[in-house]
Amino acid sequence: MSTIEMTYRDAVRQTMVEEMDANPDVFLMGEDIGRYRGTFRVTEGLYDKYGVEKNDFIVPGIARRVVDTPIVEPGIVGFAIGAAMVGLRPIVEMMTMSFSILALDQIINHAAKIHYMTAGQAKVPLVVRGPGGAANQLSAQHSHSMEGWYAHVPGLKVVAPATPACAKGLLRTAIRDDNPVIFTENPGLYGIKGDVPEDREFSIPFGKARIARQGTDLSLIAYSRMVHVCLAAAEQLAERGISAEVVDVRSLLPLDTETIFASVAKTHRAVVVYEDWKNGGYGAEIAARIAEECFDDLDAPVGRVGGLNVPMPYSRVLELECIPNADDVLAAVNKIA
Amino acid sequence: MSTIEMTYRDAVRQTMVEEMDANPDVFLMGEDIGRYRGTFRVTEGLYDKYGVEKNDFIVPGIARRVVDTPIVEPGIVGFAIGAAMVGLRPIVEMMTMSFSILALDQIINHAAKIHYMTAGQAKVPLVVRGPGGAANQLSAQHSHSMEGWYAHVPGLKVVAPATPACAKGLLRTAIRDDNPVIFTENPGLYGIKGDVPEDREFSIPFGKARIARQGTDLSLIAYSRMVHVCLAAAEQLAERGISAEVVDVRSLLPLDTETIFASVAKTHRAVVVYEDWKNGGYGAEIAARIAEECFDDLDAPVGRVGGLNVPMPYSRVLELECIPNADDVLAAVNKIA
Amino acid sequence: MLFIRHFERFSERAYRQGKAGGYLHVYIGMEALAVGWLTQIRQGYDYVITAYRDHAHALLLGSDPVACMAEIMGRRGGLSRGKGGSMHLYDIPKGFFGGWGIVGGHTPLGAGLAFASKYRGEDRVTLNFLGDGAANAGVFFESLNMAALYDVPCIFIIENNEFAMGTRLEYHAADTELHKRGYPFGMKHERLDGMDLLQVRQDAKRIIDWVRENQKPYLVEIMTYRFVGHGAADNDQTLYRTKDEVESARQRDPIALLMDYLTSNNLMTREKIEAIDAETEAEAERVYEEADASPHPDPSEVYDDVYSDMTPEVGH
Amino acid sequence: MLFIRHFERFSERAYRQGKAGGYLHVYIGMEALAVGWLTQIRQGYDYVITAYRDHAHALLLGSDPVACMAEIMGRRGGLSRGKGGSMHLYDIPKGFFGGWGIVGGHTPLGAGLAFASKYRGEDRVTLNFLGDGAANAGVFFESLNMAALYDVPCIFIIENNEFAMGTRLEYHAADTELHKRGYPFGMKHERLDGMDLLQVRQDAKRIIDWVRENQKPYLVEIMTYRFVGHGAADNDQTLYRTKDEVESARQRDPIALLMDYLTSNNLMTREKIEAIDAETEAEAERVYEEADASPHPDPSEVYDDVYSDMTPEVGH
Ligand SMILES: Cc1ncc(C[n+]2csc(CCOP(=O)(O)OP(=O)(O)O)c2C)c(N)n1
Ligand SMILES: Cc1ncc(C[n+]2csc(CCOP(=O)(O)OP(=O)(O)O)c2C)c(N)n1
Ligand SMILES: [Mg+2]
Ligand SMILES: [Mg+2]
Repeated sequence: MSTIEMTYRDAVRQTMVEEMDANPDVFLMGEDIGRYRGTFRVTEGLYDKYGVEKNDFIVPGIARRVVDTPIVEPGIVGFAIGAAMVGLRPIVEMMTMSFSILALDQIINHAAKIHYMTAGQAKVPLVVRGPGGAANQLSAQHSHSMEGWYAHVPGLKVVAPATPACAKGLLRTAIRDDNPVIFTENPGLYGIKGDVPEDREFSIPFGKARIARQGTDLSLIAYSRMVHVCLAAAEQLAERGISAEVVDVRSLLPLDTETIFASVAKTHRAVVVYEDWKNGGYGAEIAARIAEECFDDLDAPVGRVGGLNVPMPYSRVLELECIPNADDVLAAVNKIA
Repeated sequence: MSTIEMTYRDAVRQTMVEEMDANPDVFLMGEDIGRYRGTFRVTEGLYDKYGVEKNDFIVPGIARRVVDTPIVEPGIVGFAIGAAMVGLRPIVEMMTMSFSILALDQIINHAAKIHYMTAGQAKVPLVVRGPGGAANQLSAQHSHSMEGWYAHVPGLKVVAPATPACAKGLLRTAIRDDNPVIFTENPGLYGIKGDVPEDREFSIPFGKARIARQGTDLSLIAYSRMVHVCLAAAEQLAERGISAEVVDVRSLLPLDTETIFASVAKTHRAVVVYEDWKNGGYGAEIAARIAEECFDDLDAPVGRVGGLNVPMPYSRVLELECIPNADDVLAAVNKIA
Repeated sequence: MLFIRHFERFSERAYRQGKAGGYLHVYIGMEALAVGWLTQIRQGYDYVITAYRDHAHALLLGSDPVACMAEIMGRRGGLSRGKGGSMHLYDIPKGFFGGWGIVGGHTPLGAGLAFASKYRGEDRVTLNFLGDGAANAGVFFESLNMAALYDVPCIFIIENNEFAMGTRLEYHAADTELHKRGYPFGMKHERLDGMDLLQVRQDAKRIIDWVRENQKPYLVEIMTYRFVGHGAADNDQTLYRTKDEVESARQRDPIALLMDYLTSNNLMTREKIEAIDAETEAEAERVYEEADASPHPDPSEVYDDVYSDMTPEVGH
Repeated sequence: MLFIRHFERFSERAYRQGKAGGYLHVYIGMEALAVGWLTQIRQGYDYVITAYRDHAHALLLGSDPVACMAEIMGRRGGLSRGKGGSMHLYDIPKGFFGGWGIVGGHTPLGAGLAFASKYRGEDRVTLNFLGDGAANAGVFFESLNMAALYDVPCIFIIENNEFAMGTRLEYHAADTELHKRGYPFGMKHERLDGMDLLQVRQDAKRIIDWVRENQKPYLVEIMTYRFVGHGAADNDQTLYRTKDEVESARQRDPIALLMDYLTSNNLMTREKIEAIDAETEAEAERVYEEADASPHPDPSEVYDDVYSDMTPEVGH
């Protein structure tokens, strides 16, 4: 498969372009995604490409396939759900996933349940995507990791890719999926580069974890940006002669327990790493499953590394305290080593 | 301590009356809690007692200390937060905790973070209370267990009492607490009776679990209505000669890991039982902690029993499938026995 | 209209007899509203969405009454095979999009439906029903703004039955003229009567035609009244209204009004009407019995339809 | 006014120099609005709440400028000891309740503050500031309804600077006259100019007096303009407006208007004004330096103030 190097941001954008080109039902909604090209510049160029020429009915300047919205997350998502119920395929950008808290009722009570409540009469091919997690001093109200909450909700699918290729492959799957998908990006990932397959059909199925690094002595299990933190920790462990396997979960719901358990069966030790508040984050679910299902394989308790259990402080010094880093992973490894 | 028998509903109501009598800053807000006396009749009589005579400014019929509201959960909670920031002590009734999903932004981004963001300048003595969990065919949108989500959020305290006495003792603590407290009741508990101390100062501190039944062979760990399910299962186990200890967690945040771990250290086996969707529920956190901290004590993996991972169906037959019952607990016990 | 009334009586019976559970809300007293509007649209083409007080809407759009009643009873023969229940009726092929339990929560969905038809260049109209209580919900205002901003052909229809559960209109809305909520968005808005079927039909036709033609949203508030409790579980209406008040509202019972019109204009004899009444009642009873004969779902069905393409993890 | 302008220039400098991070939004161009209103209330008694564009409000209520700037820099000497940041300034003893980052999210809090003062029989007034973009948020409408329903003395002040980040007013609001949003709730509402300080003060006085007297809510929309980017990170304004547009708005720079008034009425000489300007700039610089001398918080402080009475579980 021929590949090309690009950023995570470009991978997300390119996938949207390809899918919009392939299917007229795909359209975008969000705050400042059009003329302003998105706060993280993910939608750059799309307004011009899909907006103006088709601007045949929307009020001046509101383009049809790239819809700039008011700042009304519940309204936006509800609107998109309605459109999805009759077969359009909206992609809603959350300026940050933190703001999706406002739309939780729409996502959980509406999007996630429609297929069930209608006993299959209606589908909701909706993607809600945007950056989740902390960035750089965004403070308490803008730094949420939401994926754990979504992964708790039956009816949703939830992915959190860590690399440009995964972003591309999983986003294509998300857009083509007939169920509501939460697609979590991360502010710290947009700029990273990686090789991405050029094939316009390249996609990655949900529910398949990825071994980001092979190892034999212990398993570091993570998703999204924390995969890179684990890889950095694994480097340092390698220097100490410890061979860490890094499992990139990438799809939280459905969760690929098979790959996770196989890794633990091989290494006999596991640390689950996530950026979300440690207490009650989705890492607890992963850890609980490993502890239950791999009971006989484990030589030590399943370790966990999560964000500090505090609202995100503004000060960079304090913020850095909160977000797990490679040292935190090493400390957790030491505890179970 | 002299006690009196009363229902869970009456215990909740009586506590509110006592605290309203004791402190003029305590007031109630909610949908249909005044004239209509609450959908579950928890606020019966309060409108007459605290409403009319003080009705000196609110528009006709909107009583001052028992405030009937429009159906605007975000607005209600935000309004209460504002009042709490200057020292009033609002108790917000959610008609059902399911509806608190709409107010999550207010609860999580505002109530829970104010003390931190102001570095202690402001306190938010707010109680949000109401029935959580499934009742009788309330369907997919009205049957949520929300406590796991709240227990994930630093800045909140979260309790889920299982008995009238616990309801009383914990609600008093909640009302007197200077931090936002989520107080989860359960539709199936309102009618149960129990002895409740008469003392108007009787209270139960947060963060203390309760041994609901002593046992030696395994620990069943639960909160809210599932405590009773565990007690029923324990009865059946006793008939088989198995002595199950039932730990009523009652306070999820703060969590009394000491009592939980001590029980497991004694019994060497544990099953965590919760009504919420199994995947990603707060039971995963409890199980993960036990598995980590009691690694050497455990003779078997930590079992978990949770609600089925599906939106709540309407049909009673299907609904009963979803909600954990004593048989489900027994099945989980069998797996680890 | 008569059939709806009888159907609703049997829905209530289902609840009383323990064949239905949860929350069940009937449309008794409000029939002219849904009848007037839903007979004026292009059925099966236009889109309709409403809240949990949804039986009449489904029936009027042509859903099989037995499937409706079976759903209310949670049976396999129900519109959603027992998964939705009274509050969550859907018949998507007929253009009926539910049936929603979160007050106000469905209103942006309705705007989105209208957006979709416009996106595709179709000339459908969407009827987006909501209650007076729902008209306070934030998301409703967000929906109005979006609908007006994108000029989507959505008619917001506030069924103002003067109560949100046990809370009177004047205790939940600072200004009780709810149609005014269209004003800040430059949306056409009016308050109309909802009891006189002929008038309702006329209004409906005028507004539906206008919206189809102009492809713009519209807000109407229609005055009606709930003759019965909020839901089947609402057993003490004296908490929020007097018998007299209900009695006086009943003077404008939409069914009685229509009958008066028919008889006084010699369009139908009282005997004929009574015969129809008896017939529809018998029909409703037959529906009830037939629905009741539908089996309960099999426990194994609990995992079906969580996703279109996969099964969630099984077990407790 | 001049001090605010200079302070904001230094806030931007803090950001550019990496001494501030995250989102930082300055008040340049809008000064007359906050100055006009906040000089008319009973400071320290009345309540004030706003969104994240909050520096001016804090300064005007008498917060120590060094503590404001230190907070913007995330230092221990900040109003919230570095935990809040630019968007989350609070000075509760001075009646300043923040400083909020969720667009529209604080508006019900403001209504609740007003409720509390009324509950206690005090005659405080609450000023509840929000942006034009926030005026679409559902919870804002919910707040309006509740404020009007309970007649609380809350003045909702829409700072209409014509943009919500990169989205123009007419692209986010179906009707751009945002004051109309008071109408459906029977609330007094008007649109006012926000550039001419003397006019703003007059309007403010009139409305504050009325609200204090009548103990009822009020909605005002005040027309102003953001001379700079949305936030310090907004580096391409050409995406949503032309230079000409900004230039023409600058013709009504509130500071220039005031200076013109002062000089043309011989109330102050241009020299005097320039001297004051230089003085306030020097003062702002001093504030900047002093704030910058404040230490960063100690990592151990991260657990402080999560609760008033306990520490959350420690560690990763
Ligand atoms: C968000 C939310 N809050 C509360 C409820 C509980 N509830 C169900 S119906 C209802 C009253 C709604 O009244 P209205 O909108 O006037 O509709 P009506 O029942 O009169 O048709 C309430 C409070 C709910 N379903 N959803
Ligand atoms: C709920 C929510 N959605 C999105 C954002 C991101 N955001 C921050 S400010 C802003 C624009 C708000 O504009 P306006 O209300 O007019 O205030 P102004 O910045 O002009 O003062 C947006 C979209 C947010 N903070 N909160
Ligand atoms: Mg109503
Ligand atoms: Mg603005």
